[in-house]
This record gives sequence, structure tokens and C-alpha cells, in this order.
Amino acid sequence: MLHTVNKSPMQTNDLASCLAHLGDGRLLLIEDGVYGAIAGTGAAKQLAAPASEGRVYVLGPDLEARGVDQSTVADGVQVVDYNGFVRLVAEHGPHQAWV
Amino acid sequence: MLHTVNKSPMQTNDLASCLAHLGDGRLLLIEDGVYGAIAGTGAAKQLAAPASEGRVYVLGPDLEARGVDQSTVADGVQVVDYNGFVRLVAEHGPHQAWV
Amino acid sequence: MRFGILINEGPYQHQASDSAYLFTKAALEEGHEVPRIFFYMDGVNNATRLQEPQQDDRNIVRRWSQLAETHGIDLVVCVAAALRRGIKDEVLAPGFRISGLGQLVEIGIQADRLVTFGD
Amino acid sequence: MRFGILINEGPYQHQASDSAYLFTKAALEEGHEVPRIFFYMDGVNNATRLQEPQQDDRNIVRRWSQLAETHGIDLVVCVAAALRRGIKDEVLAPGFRISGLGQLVEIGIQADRLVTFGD
Amino acid sequence: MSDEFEDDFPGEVKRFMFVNRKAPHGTIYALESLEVVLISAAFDQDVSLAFLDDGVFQLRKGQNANVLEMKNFAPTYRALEGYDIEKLYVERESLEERGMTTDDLVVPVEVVDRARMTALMAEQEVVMSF
Amino acid sequence: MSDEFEDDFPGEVKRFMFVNRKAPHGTIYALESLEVVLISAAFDQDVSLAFLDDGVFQLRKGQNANVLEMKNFAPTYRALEGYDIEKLYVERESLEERGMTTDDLVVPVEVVDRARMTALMAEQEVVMSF
Repeated sequence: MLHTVNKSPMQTNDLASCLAHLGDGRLLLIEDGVYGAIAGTGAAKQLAAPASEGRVYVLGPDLEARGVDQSTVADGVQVVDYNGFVRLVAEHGPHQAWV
Repeated sequence: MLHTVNKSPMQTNDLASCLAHLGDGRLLLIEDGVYGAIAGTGAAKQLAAPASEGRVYVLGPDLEARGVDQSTVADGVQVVDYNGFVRLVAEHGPHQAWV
Repeated sequence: MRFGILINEGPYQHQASDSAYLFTKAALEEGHEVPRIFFYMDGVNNATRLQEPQQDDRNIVRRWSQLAETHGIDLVVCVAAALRRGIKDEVLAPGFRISGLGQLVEIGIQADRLVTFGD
Repeated sequence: MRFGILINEGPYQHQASDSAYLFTKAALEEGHEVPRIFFYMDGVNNATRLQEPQQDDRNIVRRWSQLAETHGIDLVVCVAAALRRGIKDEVLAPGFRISGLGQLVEIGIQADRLVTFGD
Repeated sequence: MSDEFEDDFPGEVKRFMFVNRKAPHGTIYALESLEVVLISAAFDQDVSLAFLDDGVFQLRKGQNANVLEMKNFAPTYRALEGYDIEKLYVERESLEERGMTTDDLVVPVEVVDRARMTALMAEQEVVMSF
Repeated sequence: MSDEFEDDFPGEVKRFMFVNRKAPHGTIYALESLEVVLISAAFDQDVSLAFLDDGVFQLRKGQNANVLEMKNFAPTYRALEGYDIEKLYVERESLEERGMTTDDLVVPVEVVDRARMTALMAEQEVVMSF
């Protein structure tokens, strides 16, 4: 299962709920969800465990649009582009959007 | 100042942020925000202080639409109808929507 | 008192339009004036006369038109937001007009209270 | 693989339509098929040919029409959601058609992946 | 659409899950989820409904949206059984956080804990989130 | 509109506050807030901008929304001074929670703590929240 979260973890509980139901699935942060990938924030701590297992991704174009430099992304979180998003859905789908 | 919150406190941080900026203003819970008025929930505890001072209100029609009986509303929270909403804005405005 | 109303979301998707309508009706009942309602962002989608909700549902657009006619309310749709979303004079419901954001700032100045409904 | 796409929000207000567009383009680039995109709820507002965004902004509706024409994508707008919001055949942009929710369930069955963009 | 696209449809049954996480009435998501569920029944799919987070409020007894001039769709959940849709899963933790029990719900459901809900989600082939 | 409604307009100056609490780009709220701010300048009102919660992300340096084919409006905040809009208040607690400092912002602002932000809000006559 590939889960996506598109909201900021400071504004909604979507990331927290997704992580509580992630199981052995993969998580991709998109849209305003990418703020959850910034190292040192509360959100980054929440996703540290699956990130250390290589199961957390963040959408690069959404980071760049928001001025979040890739160098500030938390350890283990992998940056992908839209083609990478497509490959994640293909390899790890079905897709569940935590909208 | 009359503040309104229209989101569930379990889903977003809007109620928490509003309460942190309430000062001596009034708070009216509307739409999905009315779930914050149910006694015994974490949200009800957050608003207990201003509620005890008679500064917290909840919109009755939004409670009824959602099947939340008025008897379950937390102590000190006053139920108003739309006419009451209007009177609150008139008496305690300006209005700030925590959308 | 004079109330200005700002609506930032479209009909049906969010409760904002419904809340704004019920608030406006109550304000008029309470003896207040509502000289203008401003529709901004997705709020402009409240203004299309092409809408045709199911029989057992409320007709949000028609409610606005009727309220405006009865009470002389100026229903103003933001031109830039409307163009972007395909709301043009040719699909405008009765009582609505398209104008600039200045109409929002103006009602903010002229009204005693500006009340916002959004998401 | 075959991807179905579901879009639940209108253009400009939320990023959902933009994300869905960029995802769809990338899926096609990667050699996948995208037989159908289903527009539900406020998503139906992606389908109006009356839209006229500012010169320096993207034209979300036209992007859909062009993508559909180039790649033979079936752009389906939910009829009940569309009627409620005033999206009718008379304002439909090229490439879009109005049909029932069965078209969503059908693409859910037929596609290898259904990808959802909403708010 | 190609013929091939049309031909491989009949008879295929997939595991569909509708994930409901939003409160009703504040947005149209809850109502529109139910609409797709009803249609999916006509396609004879293997349908589950999951209610978690604020989605559990959708099933709350005593709702009366007519007071807002809106549709009161909560009774429709009771009609799902007639369409052979019987897998309604409600997350225990979500209920408890909201001070609710199954007595507060309009329809019989299976209450599952978070771990079981996670496992149920992972078993699906098509997930629609509302 | 009555004549009376038109006549009492000229010269009136009110304290307007634009409260920005949402991240940019995920929704259009941030962009549209800025549009109203610019118009309000033409009406010579006493305009303040408040940035708190995720609204502080609107001022983040290095944004490039063009990569999403969207408008890159962050540089416009730097143009506000030219319209005599100089009261930009950013909440300290909101910045800190997001690991940000004023060095991360595109424009000079006044950083205020939550108590001061609360007091500033309470002084306003018209509040528009985006």
C-alpha cells in the first residue's frame, strides 16, 4: 500500500493518523504534507521509524515550490519527483490518500 | 472580538490556536467545530476556563444536525441559534473566523 | 447595524454557503441591514444559474437570488476569481453582479461588522 | 499498467487538480496507460470551457483537454455532482463528458491502480 | 476506449474499501462516499466501509440535518444491508477518543482495534478515501 | 444601495487585519489574501498582516512555485512596503515550532509573541482570515 498525506502535520491530524495505520506500507508526503519532512520538527520524529526503514518519501517539486531545501529533509526520507511518485504507486500500490 | 471555529478539534489545530489567542474575547463553535463542545473530550477541557467565564457558545442547529444532544454539552458552554449568532457578532464583534 | 458578508467557498462542498445563508436570514430577522454579500475564491461558484440540484435538496443559488430580491442585497462576485473558474455574465443567476475586490474592502469599511464564512 | 485517476476538488482553490495533472503526465511518460480520469464533487468544476485565468497563470481546464486529446483519455464528470454545481453540456470543455458514478466504480475495477487527489 | 478495455470487465470482483475519516455535514465528503458505496453494490464488488477518526461521527444516532435545510442521509447507512453491504468496520480508538460507544451508532457495525483496521486496509485492492 | 450608504464612505479609515494561517500553494488562500491586501492599500486603510501557525510558511525564502506551473507570489511580499503596508507581524511561537527564524523570511517583519499577537488582533475593526 502506498499512502499519501497532503496536509501540514501542524495543521491537521492526517499525518499522525496515517502513521498509526501505516503498517508495513509506504508513505509519500505531497503538497502541504511535505512540511512533515523537515528535520528537527515534531512530525519528522513521528516518522523516523519508517523513514529509517526506507519507507518514507517526499515529493521534490512540492518541497521546491515551498522553499524547503532538500538538505533540510530528515534522515532516511527519500526525495522523489512525479515520475518517482508514479513508480511508487506502481510498485507499492494500491494508493490510499489521507485527505 | 467574536471568534468562530468551524472545524473539529480532533481533525485540525484551529480550536487550539483560537483558544491560545482568545484573550478576553468570545468563542462560538459552528459547523464541525461543535464537536469541541461535547463534555468529557479533550477539547472540552481546553475550553473549560473561558467557558466557566461564560465566554464560549455553540450553535444549536449545528449540534442538532450532527446528533449531539444539548444535554451532552460541556459545563458553561451556552447554546445559541442563528439569531443568537447574530447578536453575538453585534455585541462582541468584530468577527474573526478561524478557518 | 449593517453587516457585510464574505463567502470564500462554493456551494454544496463545504457548509460555508449554508451557514452564511442562515446567518444572513437571521440578521435580517433581527432587524439588521445586509447591504452586500461578497463572493470570493470558490465562493464565486454560488453565482451560476445553471445549477440544478436534486429535487429533495436545497437550491443554494436560488436561495441567494430570492434573498437578494426580497431584501435588496447586493450580491457581488469577485471578477478575477470568477474568470478563473468560468463564472461569467452569461451564466450569472438573478441578483448577482461581477465586480472587483474593491467592493469587498468597501463593505469592510462601510459595514459595522464583516462576517466571514470559509473553510 | 493502467491508472485510473479520481479528482475530488475544483481547480485553483486546492492543489489537487495540479497534482493530478502532473501525476498523469508523469504516468504517461513512464509508459503507463491512463484510460480514464473521473471528476467528482467539486472536481466537476475542472470541466468548464468558460474559464479564463490570468495570462501569467496556468490554464487548468485547457491542460486537461489537451492531455485528453493527445493521449486519448476519457474525462468523465459525475452527473449528479455536475448538475448541483451548474456544469452542463453547454459549458463543457473539449474532451469532457458527463456520466454516472458507475464510471468511477468501473475504472476502479478495470485499472491496476486508482489514484485519488482531494482535500 | 479500446475493445480490450471494455471486454475484461464482466465478472471481475475486487476488494473495494471506502475510508471515511471526515465528520458529516461540514463538507459533502461523507454524503458522496455513501453515493459511491451504493453504486459499487450494483457492480457486485467486495465492498468494505471503514470509519475512523472523525468519520465515526457519520454513524452517530439522532442526526437531523434538515434543521440546516440539508439532506439527512444518516438513515441510509441502515439500508446498506439490503444491498448486501455488510462489512462496516469502526475503529475502537476513534470511538473512544470521541466518548462514543456502539450504542451511539445508527447501524450495527464491527468494532475493530487500530491494528486490525491497519490489516484490513492492507488487504484492499481499491481504496477510496473520503 | 441608498445614497446614505454611498455617502459615508470617503475618508473613513479602519484598522484592517489580514490573518494568514495557511501554508502557501496547497490552497489558494495565501495568494488571495495578498490580493485583498494590495487592494486595501488603494483605499488608504490602516492595514496589518498577521502571520501565525502555518501562515509563516508564506514568507519562507526560496519558494519557486513555477516548478508546479503555479504562480510564484512570495516576492510580492517585498513589494508591500511600496504601497505603505509596513505592519507585518509574525508570531514567534509559530516560527519556532517550524524550526524557522527571521533569516528564513523573504521580507523584514516584526516578530511578536503570542500575547502581543492576541492584543493586536483585539485592536482591529475588520478582520479577514485566510
